[in-house]
Amino acid sequence: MRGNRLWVGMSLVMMAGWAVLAPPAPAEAQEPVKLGMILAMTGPGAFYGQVMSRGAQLAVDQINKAGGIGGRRLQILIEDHKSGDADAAVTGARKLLDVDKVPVILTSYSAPTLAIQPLAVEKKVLLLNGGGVGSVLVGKRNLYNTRMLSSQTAPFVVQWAVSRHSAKRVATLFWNDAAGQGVNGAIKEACGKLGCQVVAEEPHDIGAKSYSAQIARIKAARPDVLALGSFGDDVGYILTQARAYGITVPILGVDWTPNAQKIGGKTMEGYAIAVDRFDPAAGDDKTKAFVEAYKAAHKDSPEFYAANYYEHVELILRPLMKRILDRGGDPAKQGELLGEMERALSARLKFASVYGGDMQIHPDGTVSKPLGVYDVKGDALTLIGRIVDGKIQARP
Amino acid sequence: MDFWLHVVNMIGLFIMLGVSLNLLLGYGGLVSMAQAAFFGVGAYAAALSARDLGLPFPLTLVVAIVVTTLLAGVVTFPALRVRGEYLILLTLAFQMVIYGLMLSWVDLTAGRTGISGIPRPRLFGKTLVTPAEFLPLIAAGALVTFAIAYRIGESPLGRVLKAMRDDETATLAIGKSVLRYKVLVFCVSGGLAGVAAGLFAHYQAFINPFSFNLDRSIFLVALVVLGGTGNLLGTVAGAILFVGLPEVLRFLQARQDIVDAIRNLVFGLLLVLFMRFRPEGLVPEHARGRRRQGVGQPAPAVSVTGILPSAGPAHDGAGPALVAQGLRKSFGGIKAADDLSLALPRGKVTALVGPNGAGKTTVFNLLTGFLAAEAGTVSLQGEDITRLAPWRTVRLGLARSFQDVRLFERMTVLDNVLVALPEQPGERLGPLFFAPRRTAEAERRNRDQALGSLAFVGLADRAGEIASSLAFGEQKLVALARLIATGADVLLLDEPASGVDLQWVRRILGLIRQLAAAGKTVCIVEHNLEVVTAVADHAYFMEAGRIIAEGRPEELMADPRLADIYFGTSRR
Amino acid sequence: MSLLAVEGLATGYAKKQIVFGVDLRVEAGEIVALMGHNGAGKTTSLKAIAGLLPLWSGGIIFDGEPIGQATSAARVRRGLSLVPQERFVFADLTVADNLELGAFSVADPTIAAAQREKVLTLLPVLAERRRQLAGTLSGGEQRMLGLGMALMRRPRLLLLDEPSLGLAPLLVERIMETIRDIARHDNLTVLLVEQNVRHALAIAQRVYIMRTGRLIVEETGAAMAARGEWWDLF
Amino acid sequence: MLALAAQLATNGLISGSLYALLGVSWGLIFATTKIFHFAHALTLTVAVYAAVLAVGQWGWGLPAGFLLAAVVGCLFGVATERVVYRPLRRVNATSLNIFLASLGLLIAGESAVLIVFGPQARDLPGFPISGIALGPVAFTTVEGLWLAGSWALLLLLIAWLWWTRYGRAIRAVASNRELAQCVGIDPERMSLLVFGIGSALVGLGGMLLALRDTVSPTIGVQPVLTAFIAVFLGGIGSIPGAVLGGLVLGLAENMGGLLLPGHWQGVIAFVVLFSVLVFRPSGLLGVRTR
Repeated sequence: MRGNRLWVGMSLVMMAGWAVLAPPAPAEAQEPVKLGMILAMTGPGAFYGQVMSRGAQLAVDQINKAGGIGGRRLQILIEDHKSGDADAAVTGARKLLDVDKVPVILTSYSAPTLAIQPLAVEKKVLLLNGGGVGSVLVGKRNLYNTRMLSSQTAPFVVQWAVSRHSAKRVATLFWNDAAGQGVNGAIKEACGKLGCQVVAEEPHDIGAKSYSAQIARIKAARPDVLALGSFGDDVGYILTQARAYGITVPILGVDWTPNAQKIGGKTMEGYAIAVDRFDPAAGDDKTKAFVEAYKAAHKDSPEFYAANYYEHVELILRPLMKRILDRGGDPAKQGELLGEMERALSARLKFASVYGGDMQIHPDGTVSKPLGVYDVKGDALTLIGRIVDGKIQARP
Repeated sequence: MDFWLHVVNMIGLFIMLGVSLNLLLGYGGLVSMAQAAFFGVGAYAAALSARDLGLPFPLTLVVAIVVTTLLAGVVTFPALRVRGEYLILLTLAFQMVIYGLMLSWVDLTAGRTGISGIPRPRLFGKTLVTPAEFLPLIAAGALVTFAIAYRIGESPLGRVLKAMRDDETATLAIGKSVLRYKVLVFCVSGGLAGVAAGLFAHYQAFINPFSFNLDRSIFLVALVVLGGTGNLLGTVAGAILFVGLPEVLRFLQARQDIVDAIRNLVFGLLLVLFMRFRPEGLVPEHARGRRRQGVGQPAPAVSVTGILPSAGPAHDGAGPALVAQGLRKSFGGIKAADDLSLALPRGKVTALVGPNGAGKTTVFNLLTGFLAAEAGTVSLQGEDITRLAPWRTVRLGLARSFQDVRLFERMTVLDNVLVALPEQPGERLGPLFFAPRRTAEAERRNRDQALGSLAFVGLADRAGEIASSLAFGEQKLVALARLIATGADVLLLDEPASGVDLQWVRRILGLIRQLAAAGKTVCIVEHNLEVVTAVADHAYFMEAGRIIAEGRPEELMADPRLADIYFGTSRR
Repeated sequence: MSLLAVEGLATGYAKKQIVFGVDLRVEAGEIVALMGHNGAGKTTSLKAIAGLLPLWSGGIIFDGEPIGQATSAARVRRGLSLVPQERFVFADLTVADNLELGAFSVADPTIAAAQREKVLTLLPVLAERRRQLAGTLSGGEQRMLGLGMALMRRPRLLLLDEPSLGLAPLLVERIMETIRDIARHDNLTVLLVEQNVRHALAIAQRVYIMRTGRLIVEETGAAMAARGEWWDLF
Repeated sequence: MLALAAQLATNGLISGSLYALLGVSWGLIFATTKIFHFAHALTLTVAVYAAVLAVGQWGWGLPAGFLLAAVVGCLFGVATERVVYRPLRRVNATSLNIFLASLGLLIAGESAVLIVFGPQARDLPGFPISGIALGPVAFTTVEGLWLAGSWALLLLLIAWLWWTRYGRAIRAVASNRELAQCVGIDPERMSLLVFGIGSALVGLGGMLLALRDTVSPTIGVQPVLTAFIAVFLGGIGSIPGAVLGGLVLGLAENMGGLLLPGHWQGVIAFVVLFSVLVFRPSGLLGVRTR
């Protein structure tokens, strides 16, 4: 019984200790503008969280070093959604929105983004997504995607398969989620128009590692091409296993990462994608400046995920905040950034992009960026076709 | 402020989930690794019925509760057959199947993309959106859930659950259908998880399978165990400590990923350390202030007839109370009962004697339905009871004790006896919630009766102690009081005097004689022929599954043939 | 000096005390019977002596050395062997494996081999059934195997817990004879728990009787046999 | 269709063999000590991380990495038994409490790995992956190694268990702990031994897995869940049962591909387990318990 009191007491002491450890927020005259981020900091997608936060942080550091935007400095606050846990995302978002009172949240992944979107609406906060590619992210209030959705790019995969490989029979292998399903749906639709037939549709779990059952079924369906609706590392695993199991037909897709290349190795040769691609080696001056700065900070070439979130801060938020400050508003106030964004879009304002040229964000939350068809040669992508007015123009 | 209210709401939801699991795990002794799965199914049911069928809020909550209750009912059936590690694994498998369905059955659940746009509930003309607006609803939900669980846990029904947890066989032997209570507690637990689920879906307005994975089930089990099983306040403490406190960590100036990992590290280590040093959890089942029941009350006057409840109708006909004919049972090649017949005369003490391994305990098991006979019949007061389940035979007035007492070790002495009383309204959900006064009155009467039974065996002053803390002899007396409390007219006592000292033997024998004098029909299994002589009117002598002699005990002792069997044939 | 001397032995299961201070001794070459009715604490005492249950208090001296705190394995190596009352063979292992395991504590394989020869000559039925799973043997054969396993490790003191339990009378006699023969020829000391009083008396030189965890009688087998009637003791 | 069936059967055999290895590694510990050792998953993680570090960062050869994984796994398993389980047994902890402690150890351990090595996935370099075609069926070199490695280890273990003194002693403890004590086997030492062997095996099994998959702090859980299933399918206490259970599981998962899309694999495993527990609670080869 005495022991009981002791334990309860100990717990209370622990609680008190934790409460004390939590530092009070320092009062400052001119507070920095806080930017919220909800990323996959832990779990299987932790790599993405790391890269995304680096991209955004780089932009913030550059801006602060230059004295801020009109004297206002920026600060990034990151919460973790544990690679897709909606509960964690909601709790994190509540903290960002309520305690830190951020005016904007940069999010990633489809599910956590969907989960926090109602909260953003409630608090009049802008949401920018540069990671998730599910078609469910279209047409959500306050939410703007700066990555082309897979369903936008997938039709060009079919175009390429039909025009270049004369494909009649197409097999699909895709993530069993909104993004993958979107690709699969878009491919089926495009096939219907272009006169080919989908002979096998195989969803797979994200991060499945083993695709033997799906590949066996695809092989049995004898396709002319295999189209992937999978992303990230999974692409590398799929290529390795598909080739090992004797699938010799061309394999096309919508995503490629250096990591997938490392995993897939030689089997990646000839893998072709249609994508809004960020190429560190190409583009204009702002691209080069970003790549240089990123390399200096992290000794590594930036991933397109880093580029997307760098772009969020440097090329979208910065001009928006500038406009707010110019008309005497407070960008840190919830609602201001959102309103400015909406005004900008209704004025059909274009934002610059580190992808080269401009990007056009549409009021339904989708984006148009320069698109191209690439394939793997050696261990890098090369441009093999540009997409102009909805048609692929092959490069010699 | 919203953030902290959100944390409070999450604590509220976890209190509901934890309490629902504690009922199952702490009270019923059934380990479920699938509580998150029930939670998830309920949440999807509420979400889909609100979004796609357009049902209004309170109705969606009802849908969630009904669906989880029914699902729990379905899972119970396989779960009834297994115990221990198998139950852990079975529920774990169920958890994985449900989670897999949530991920893979994309047409229904949208897979990991989740379900968004779940309508916010409207209550009293107001749409609930912010955590502050939800707080009263969730607080009410937590309160109601807690109240229901507490009402069940601390009632005669909860007592049966704890009895089942401590010893299923003994629970059957006091006339409680373990099957019924298992189904009941699974369903109630599922239903309470459904309350949390319905509120959660509307509160978050978005759900995806992530919230209902194995990790969450594990977390819930850990939360309940760390808080203290069998004590709902412990679960509340656990939820506050392990759901609420970590949110404070968000304000540490450290990298989020590390903070989360450190929280888990501490949590895991606490689990290991608690299991080693404080397995009963933060708030133990018998915390201070809860153990005093029954102590200090004056023991009612003890008259033998006054304390002897009677379950069935009064039987005053002539003829034996219990008759068994031609019973057969064999294990492998060994015949444990071989065309065995016996009769127990009303109001007398009959003994079953014989050397070790003669099959005496088997006879008890056959009579009471713990074993199914291959042939033969048993009739009680003229009624055929051969194929009845053990708990039914008790209800009809035939009860047995065990050689190794089998008390409900983590319950108090008084509860051990109380739980055995028949026909308690508080053991059923209906009266428990809708006829509280009748339940309370019955409970008061039952308490007096149980204390009476304890006073009869001379242990009224130990009523508040935990059964396992008693000496073996005292435990035997408690078991006897418990047996009397079943109200059965025919009592089968398996070695009532073995393993206790002489003074205890005398006391027990005296009690047995009193029982017979009060009209009970008693049969004892006994090795010690001296004991038999002292207490029994009539004895059957068994060897190798047969009855080879019967008569007055002195006659049997005088028979050199039986002495040879008992002590072995002398070699010439 | 006694081969085994037990003083004030107290033990039990978990928190439940079963044996309350038992003193007994066994001289080298003796057969001693420990009797009493169900629940008296006989089996529990044997388990404590063999090291399967911890000693709550008291001491055990075997061959002049205190072994009360030694592990059961160490006691077996010293020559103290228990054949339990139930489950005395490894039912899902073959007879041959069972015999090998019987000699687990014998490090020298040649000794084990010699001992195996001896046991198989003594209990020829085991030789015929070497490849069979022990669980498929008849009750009597399993008893023989249990005994054979114990002999494999050349014990000096054998603790036998109700070797006649569940056996037909004819088999009981055979088992008892076997025990006596082995004791005589191999100079083996035996502490025997037995229900069958006459059988026990037929081979035991001395007798202890237990009741509720305590010893109530100690006398020679002959004196015991002379009583002629034992109802008051059991 | 026939070619598909042959391919799926081959896949089933391959993954079944690895499942069998994982199942035996856990089943050996469970049968002998009756501890529901959930933290086996942590042993796998720790062993594989050690090897990834050695091969990826210190430039050890792959065979040396395998050896290291076995050694680290073995030591970690033995330490778990000594530091966590034995003290619990000393205070007569219930099997549920031991199970919960095991869970706690797993949670804490995974977090520790996360803190030390970070969340990002690592890979085990150095194994050339290519295809092998045999008539209508094809598999990768990694899978070939799975098949060969799993069976080599399984047969080695079975031979050891059946024909050596200590192997026999372990079977004796699994069969009848008290009698094992009576014949002079020290069950505490055998516990250490099975923890050592089972943990070394799971380290090696984890390495086989890591050849194909990337390595992250949670790598251990899925394979060990699979091991539970294999053991309970086959029947606890039976080593051949665990092998059979693993094979049945692998085949069921893959042959399910004849009827269902491949992503149902994970669900199939648990549906099979659920049904077996419902209809035959003691498993396919299990001894009937009361």
